[in-house]
Amino acid sequence: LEPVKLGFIAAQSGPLGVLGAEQKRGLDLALEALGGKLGDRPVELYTSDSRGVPGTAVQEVSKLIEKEGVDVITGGTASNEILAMVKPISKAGVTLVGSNGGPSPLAGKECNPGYYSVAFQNDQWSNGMGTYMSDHGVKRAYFIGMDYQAGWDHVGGAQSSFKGETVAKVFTPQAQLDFSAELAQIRAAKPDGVFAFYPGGAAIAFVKQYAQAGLSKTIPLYSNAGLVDTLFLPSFGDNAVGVVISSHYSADLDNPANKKFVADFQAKYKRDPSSYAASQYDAVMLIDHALRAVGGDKVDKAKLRAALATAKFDSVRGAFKFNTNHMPIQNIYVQKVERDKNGELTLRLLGVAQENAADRYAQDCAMSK
Amino acid sequence: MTILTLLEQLFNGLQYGMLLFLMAIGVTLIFGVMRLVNLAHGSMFMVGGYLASAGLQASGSFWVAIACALVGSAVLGVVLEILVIRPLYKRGHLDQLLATFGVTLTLNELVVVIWGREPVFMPIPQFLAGQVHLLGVPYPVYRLAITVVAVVAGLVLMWLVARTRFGMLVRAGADNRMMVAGLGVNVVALYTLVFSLAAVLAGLAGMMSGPLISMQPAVGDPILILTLSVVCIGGFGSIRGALVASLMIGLLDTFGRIFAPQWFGAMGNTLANMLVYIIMAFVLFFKPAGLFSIAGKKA
Amino acid sequence: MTRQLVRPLQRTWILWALLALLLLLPFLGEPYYVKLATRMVVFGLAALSLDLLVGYMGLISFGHAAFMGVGAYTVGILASNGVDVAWVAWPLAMLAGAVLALCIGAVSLRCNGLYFIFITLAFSQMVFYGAQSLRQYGGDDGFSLEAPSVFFPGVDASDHTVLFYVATFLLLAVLYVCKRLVASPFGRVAVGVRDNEPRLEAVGVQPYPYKLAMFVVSGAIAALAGALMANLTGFVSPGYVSWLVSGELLIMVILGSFGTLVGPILGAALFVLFEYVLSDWTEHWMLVFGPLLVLRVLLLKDGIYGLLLKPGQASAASPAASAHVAPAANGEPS
Amino acid sequence: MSAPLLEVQALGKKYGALVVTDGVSLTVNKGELHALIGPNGAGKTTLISQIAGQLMPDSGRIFLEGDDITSLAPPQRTQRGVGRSFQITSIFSSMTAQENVALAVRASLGQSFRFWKPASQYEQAREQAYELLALVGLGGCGHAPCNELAHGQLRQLELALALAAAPKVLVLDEPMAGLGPVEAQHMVGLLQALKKDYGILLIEHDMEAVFALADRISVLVAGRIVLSGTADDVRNSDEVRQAYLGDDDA
Amino acid sequence: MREAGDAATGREVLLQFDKVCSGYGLGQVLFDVSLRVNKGEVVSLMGRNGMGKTTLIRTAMGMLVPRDGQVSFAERRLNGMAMHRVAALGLGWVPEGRFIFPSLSVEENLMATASNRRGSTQPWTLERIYELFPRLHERRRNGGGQLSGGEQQMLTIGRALMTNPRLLILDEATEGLAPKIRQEIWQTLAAIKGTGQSILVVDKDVRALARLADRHYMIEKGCIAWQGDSTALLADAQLAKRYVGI
Ligand SMILES: Nc1ncnc2c1ncn2[C@@H]1O[C@H](COP(=O)(O)OP(=O)(O)OP(=O)(O)O)[C@@H](O)[C@H]1O
Ligand SMILES: Nc1ncnc2c1ncn2[C@@H]1O[C@H](COP(=O)(O)OP(=O)(O)OP(=O)(O)O)[C@@H](O)[C@H]1O
Ligand SMILES: [Mg+2]
Ligand SMILES: [Mg+2]
Repeated sequence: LEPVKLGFIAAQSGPLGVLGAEQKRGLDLALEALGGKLGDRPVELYTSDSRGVPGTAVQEVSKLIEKEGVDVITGGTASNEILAMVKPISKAGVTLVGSNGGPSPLAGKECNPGYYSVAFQNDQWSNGMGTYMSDHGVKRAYFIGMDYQAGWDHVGGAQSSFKGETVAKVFTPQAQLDFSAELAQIRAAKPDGVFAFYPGGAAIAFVKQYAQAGLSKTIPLYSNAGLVDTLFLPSFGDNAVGVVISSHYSADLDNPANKKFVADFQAKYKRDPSSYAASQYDAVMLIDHALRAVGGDKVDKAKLRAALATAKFDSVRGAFKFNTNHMPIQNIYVQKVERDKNGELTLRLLGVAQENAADRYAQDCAMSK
Repeated sequence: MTILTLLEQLFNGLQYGMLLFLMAIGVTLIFGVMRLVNLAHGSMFMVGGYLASAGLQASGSFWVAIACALVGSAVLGVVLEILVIRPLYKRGHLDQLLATFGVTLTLNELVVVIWGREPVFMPIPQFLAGQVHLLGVPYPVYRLAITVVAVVAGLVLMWLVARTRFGMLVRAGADNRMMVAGLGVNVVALYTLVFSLAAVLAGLAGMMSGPLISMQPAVGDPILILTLSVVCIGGFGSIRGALVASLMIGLLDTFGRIFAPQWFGAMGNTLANMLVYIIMAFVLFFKPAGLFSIAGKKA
Repeated sequence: MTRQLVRPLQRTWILWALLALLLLLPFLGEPYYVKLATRMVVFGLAALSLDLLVGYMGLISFGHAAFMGVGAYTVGILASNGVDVAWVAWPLAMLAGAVLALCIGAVSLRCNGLYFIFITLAFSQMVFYGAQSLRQYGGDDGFSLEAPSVFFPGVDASDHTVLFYVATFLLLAVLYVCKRLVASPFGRVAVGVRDNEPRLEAVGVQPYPYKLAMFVVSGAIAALAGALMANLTGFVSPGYVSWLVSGELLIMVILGSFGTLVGPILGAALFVLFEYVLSDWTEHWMLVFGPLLVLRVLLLKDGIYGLLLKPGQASAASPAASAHVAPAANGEPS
Repeated sequence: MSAPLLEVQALGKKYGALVVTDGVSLTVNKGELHALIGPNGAGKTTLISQIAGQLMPDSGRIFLEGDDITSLAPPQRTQRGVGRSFQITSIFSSMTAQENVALAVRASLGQSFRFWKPASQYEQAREQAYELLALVGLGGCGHAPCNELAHGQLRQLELALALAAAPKVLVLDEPMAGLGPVEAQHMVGLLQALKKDYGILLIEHDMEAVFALADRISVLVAGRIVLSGTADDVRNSDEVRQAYLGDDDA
Repeated sequence: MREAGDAATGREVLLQFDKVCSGYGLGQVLFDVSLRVNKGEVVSLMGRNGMGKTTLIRTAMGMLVPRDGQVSFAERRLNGMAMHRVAALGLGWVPEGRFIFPSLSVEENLMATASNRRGSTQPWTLERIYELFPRLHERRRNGGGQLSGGEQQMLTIGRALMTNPRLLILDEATEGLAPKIRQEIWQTLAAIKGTGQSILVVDKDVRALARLADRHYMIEKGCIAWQGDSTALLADAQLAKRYVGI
């Protein structure tokens, strides 16, 4: 059997480098678990740094495809770089198996046969959370987020599935790291719950200041894995305790694939895996199964692309399948930040917010018809 | 909005302004004395925060953390001044911008190499945790502490510059460097000291901000841009200008963030994002050399 | 003093040889390198436009990415609305760049020195946030170019060889125009602004219209580079307008030697190359690039292209070197 | 009689508490050289900066051929006919001497805002530039970059730049400063020749030159004109001796 | 090696120029200049505009590095020494063009660089300076930039004295001053001389210099053209005319 050339592209440097590094951990762990083979073929791995910048991502993709001649590409960190990468990848007959994010254009009008999101569609987390909040006694909710595309998506997503009263929906400037003014507004508004979405450093700043302002004691904070994630837990300290989030993955999930994954990850990195590592791990497993299904001596890129849609693999998330728009249909889980018996911060699984959640964009996708 | 909330927002705006002032004062001091634009000031902020966090991790004591941050920033300031900054005094602003930009890139990456990309944690010290009631408004003690530190730092610096021999020399050096040397004072060392002092101020701001925000690589960059805007509005080289502009931005930004979206909807959000820059363009349109330009000196 | 490495004649030959090599690149059959070269050419065009301001007028713009961005957005938005003919879209992009430059310039040019640097930064940040607020165009995420720019039916910018030759042709054409421009009476006045503005006023020239005109020309060229960039990456996003890009453009100009037109183009090529080689080598490439930048400023006063010039030429061309060398220059109050 | 070429009326200027120009009035007629002398810091340079527009006076008016030019910007004053030279040489340092002058000539011919034809191909400007260079004594060094010119030559270039704008009145700030005896002699001759076509306001510390050239001399002390008269008036005034020439006969 | 004391007078040598060449950029201004100032002595340097007087002072202060020859101060070689170290050795400089610090008040101007490095028993203090220049006392709270030219000149002299120099160097201290103020300055200098202060003074006022200084140097085109004492100077009327040009 000829080796398979696997391209991995993710932000290795720049502000999003943290996420890319975690994706890389998932990738490494999956390849190790598979004994360095994909679909029984030896693997030639080509790694690229997208820096989380669309222009660079396109440039690097071109290198992977035209210079290295990869058969399939996995990874993708920022939504905007994925948006930029999909067209050139697809045009070259190659397929992107995305392991983070699923931008709504690519789920709807611009959906593309050359792109699969193994992770989630961007709205899924928040839709789940909105539902959960309504179901758990939040009547008046305050929505707040960063003023940028993902902020609009997540806050909008949560609000659209939330059935109670929206006290306010606030977007704050991007460069802002001090939220005292907004927190004062929240205190004055006295909502039952706050849904917040912030990425990266702003998330930590927001959660910390929320706790420091004494709000965490009176008004529960809801969000999704974009705000608080295993990966960043240590950076929050006690401030994050009590925050409730939704995600497509939890390290507490009780299924064999996940047990093995978590155990391996624990052994290697001494902590729970994050959803970024899990998604990438799944992405590699998916490619492995699809390659196996395709067979043949040489890797047939077109057949591989088709096989990805139906390949059955044991996802660490349990039940998993692709929607017609190549976005996942999966459970959205609710978790809470707590101190475990050892005094370590952990995300405890509370339950399922939404079962077999699909996204609302599939109907706009030409592949669905 | 109730009076109490309004009052709380006023405190917030003042506190934000004072934190900006802590940063701005260093930039404006360096410019006023050495005619140097320093894009590495944001990195000093970052390094201060990281050093404090590292000190805390290593020792568990906040006092060690503070010492680490301040001494570390001072040393870094001295090293940078000697290696990079010194040859830049006689160069144009463009060279200064680029070289200090290079320093920023280097320091940002160095932080990644040493501490990794994950944000580092820094808690509020126990004795500054909790809330106090200020005129009936519940207010985090730590934020109050920041304001106090910034006010004290500002007063100390003003006293230093206005009342001490060191300050006289610094001002004299800004007037005429050669003449100060001609009267027997080691201007080279004086400049190193001033640069290092500015680094300490930035490090102090970084250290104080650590428990509020998260320290991560390049965290100083947006703060630098904001600081430069403040200094520009106030007038490069003017400490008074830095103070006025900091408070102005602190208050306008705080209230702008709240009211602009209420008044203008989504458009208001965009305005809030741009607010500082709009203020800057507005001020510079009417006063092309800032609010308090130092007379007779070209920036 | 920089030592003379090559004689002017040799230098000309070196440049022609480089150009010939560049033009032969697509025949190597390595599409990836063609794209890389196109990137160099596009940034070269942007750096060239910035050199008109920095090198010839002494106006340090820290917001030049705004014009590239507006060019890219114009092409992207037009494509989304069904206008994909390059003959229409690109001139419109340049027009948009020119209009934006006119607005920004009209206000910014009231300021001098540092204030000019930072007010241009402020305006580019406004453009940045403006771009991010365009929800129908993906906000912060940006959006894919619906269709590549079409030159003739069947010939469009999605063919990278075509785009490469088009970009190179445009670069050479603009370089020629700029050469004429800086040698024209207008260009001489520009140098006058850079050298000595009070004197210029005293010989009866009002500098403001000249500065504004140059700002507009420069903005239009940068917008053209943006239009090319949109086609090269097939994507448009506010990232194009980031202050970091403005900084990078300045680095390119300085790296190559400002006030020489050709230098910044070389600087852009080198920058792209550095970025490619270094980031391929280590994820911590900034740790190498940062110090390189510092060293360039401290050691290589006349830039890369300056190395190729004879000492006298280089210093006559660069404003930094023409500053007075009086020993008391740093001391006497002025 | 027609209005004087240049007339300054009760000009006043303060820097903070320091009065630099204190109610100065003077006139310059066509064909006349009016010299302005006075100790360092008396406010001579400040005065002509106000005449040429680089500084705005706090009070008073300035007229050129009877038109009020007080509020005009420097370029407009130059276009109206005020040509000035600077005490501290002020030229375009990265250009050659010829390019310096040609730039100024093109400006006066209204040929500056042109974008395509190379500047060097503007024949009229080129010719005039060469003539002016020859006139001030720089005939041979038109193509030398300015940083290769000697101080004295730069002073001559400074004058050429002032003349290039085709002025009616020349305002010259110490054109002789830094010139060697031969060049100074040449400059005196040149000003003598120029005098009849222009009105000249000359600031100079070189008394020999002033006495040789001036039709009228005004003495400025601490921002005030203390005396205005002929060379002999000045020579014989005790006040001027005291304030400026010194009471020393040694 | 030179002998420590001056052979003729037996006095300690302070400033010594030994065949010094110096200048700016490519141009040379001083040619083989030799000059000496002894302790307790007042020496004048005269010459027309542009002859190199200021250049000589700048070379002494370390602002310019001699291209050839040797500059020394009290046995210490100064060539190439940083300016602040030269000044700290005890050269008190009153530069041409005054250069007070405009953003400092009068008192701060005096205080900022004040020092008493050699632990003089009768150091110059603010009180003594104000005694010398009562005008400065009146204006001690004013900004340096608000002073009149004459006051600025007093301030620069006071400022230099406050460093308690072993040698006071005055470059055109009376330039551009009203005659009355000049008179005052000369009287002051005489008073300072009375305290035993060594002075090197550059000026064009021959009569005043002849009264004040012990020895004189005439400089022409960068060379020392004449030297001698006051009697010799006054004896030859042509001398001043020729070298100072009055
Ligand atoms: N921008 C300014 N701010 C404050 N004072 C100033 C300024 N410019 C000039 N002065 C002061 O105004 C006075 C007059 O200066 P000016 O240059 O006009 O003198 P001048 O007569 O030309 O002297 P010189 O013969 O030395 O050239 C001086 O005392 C000077 O210090
Ligand atoms: N900064 C400088 N750069 C180049 N040349 C200079 C500089 N300063 C002075 N010169 C030149 O050096 C020569 C000597 O000047 P210097 O100032 O020493 O003269 P001076 O005797 O002090 O004259 P004055 O009586 O006018 O003060 C002059 O020809 C002058 O042009
Ligand atoms: Mg003058
Ligand atoms: Mg002198």
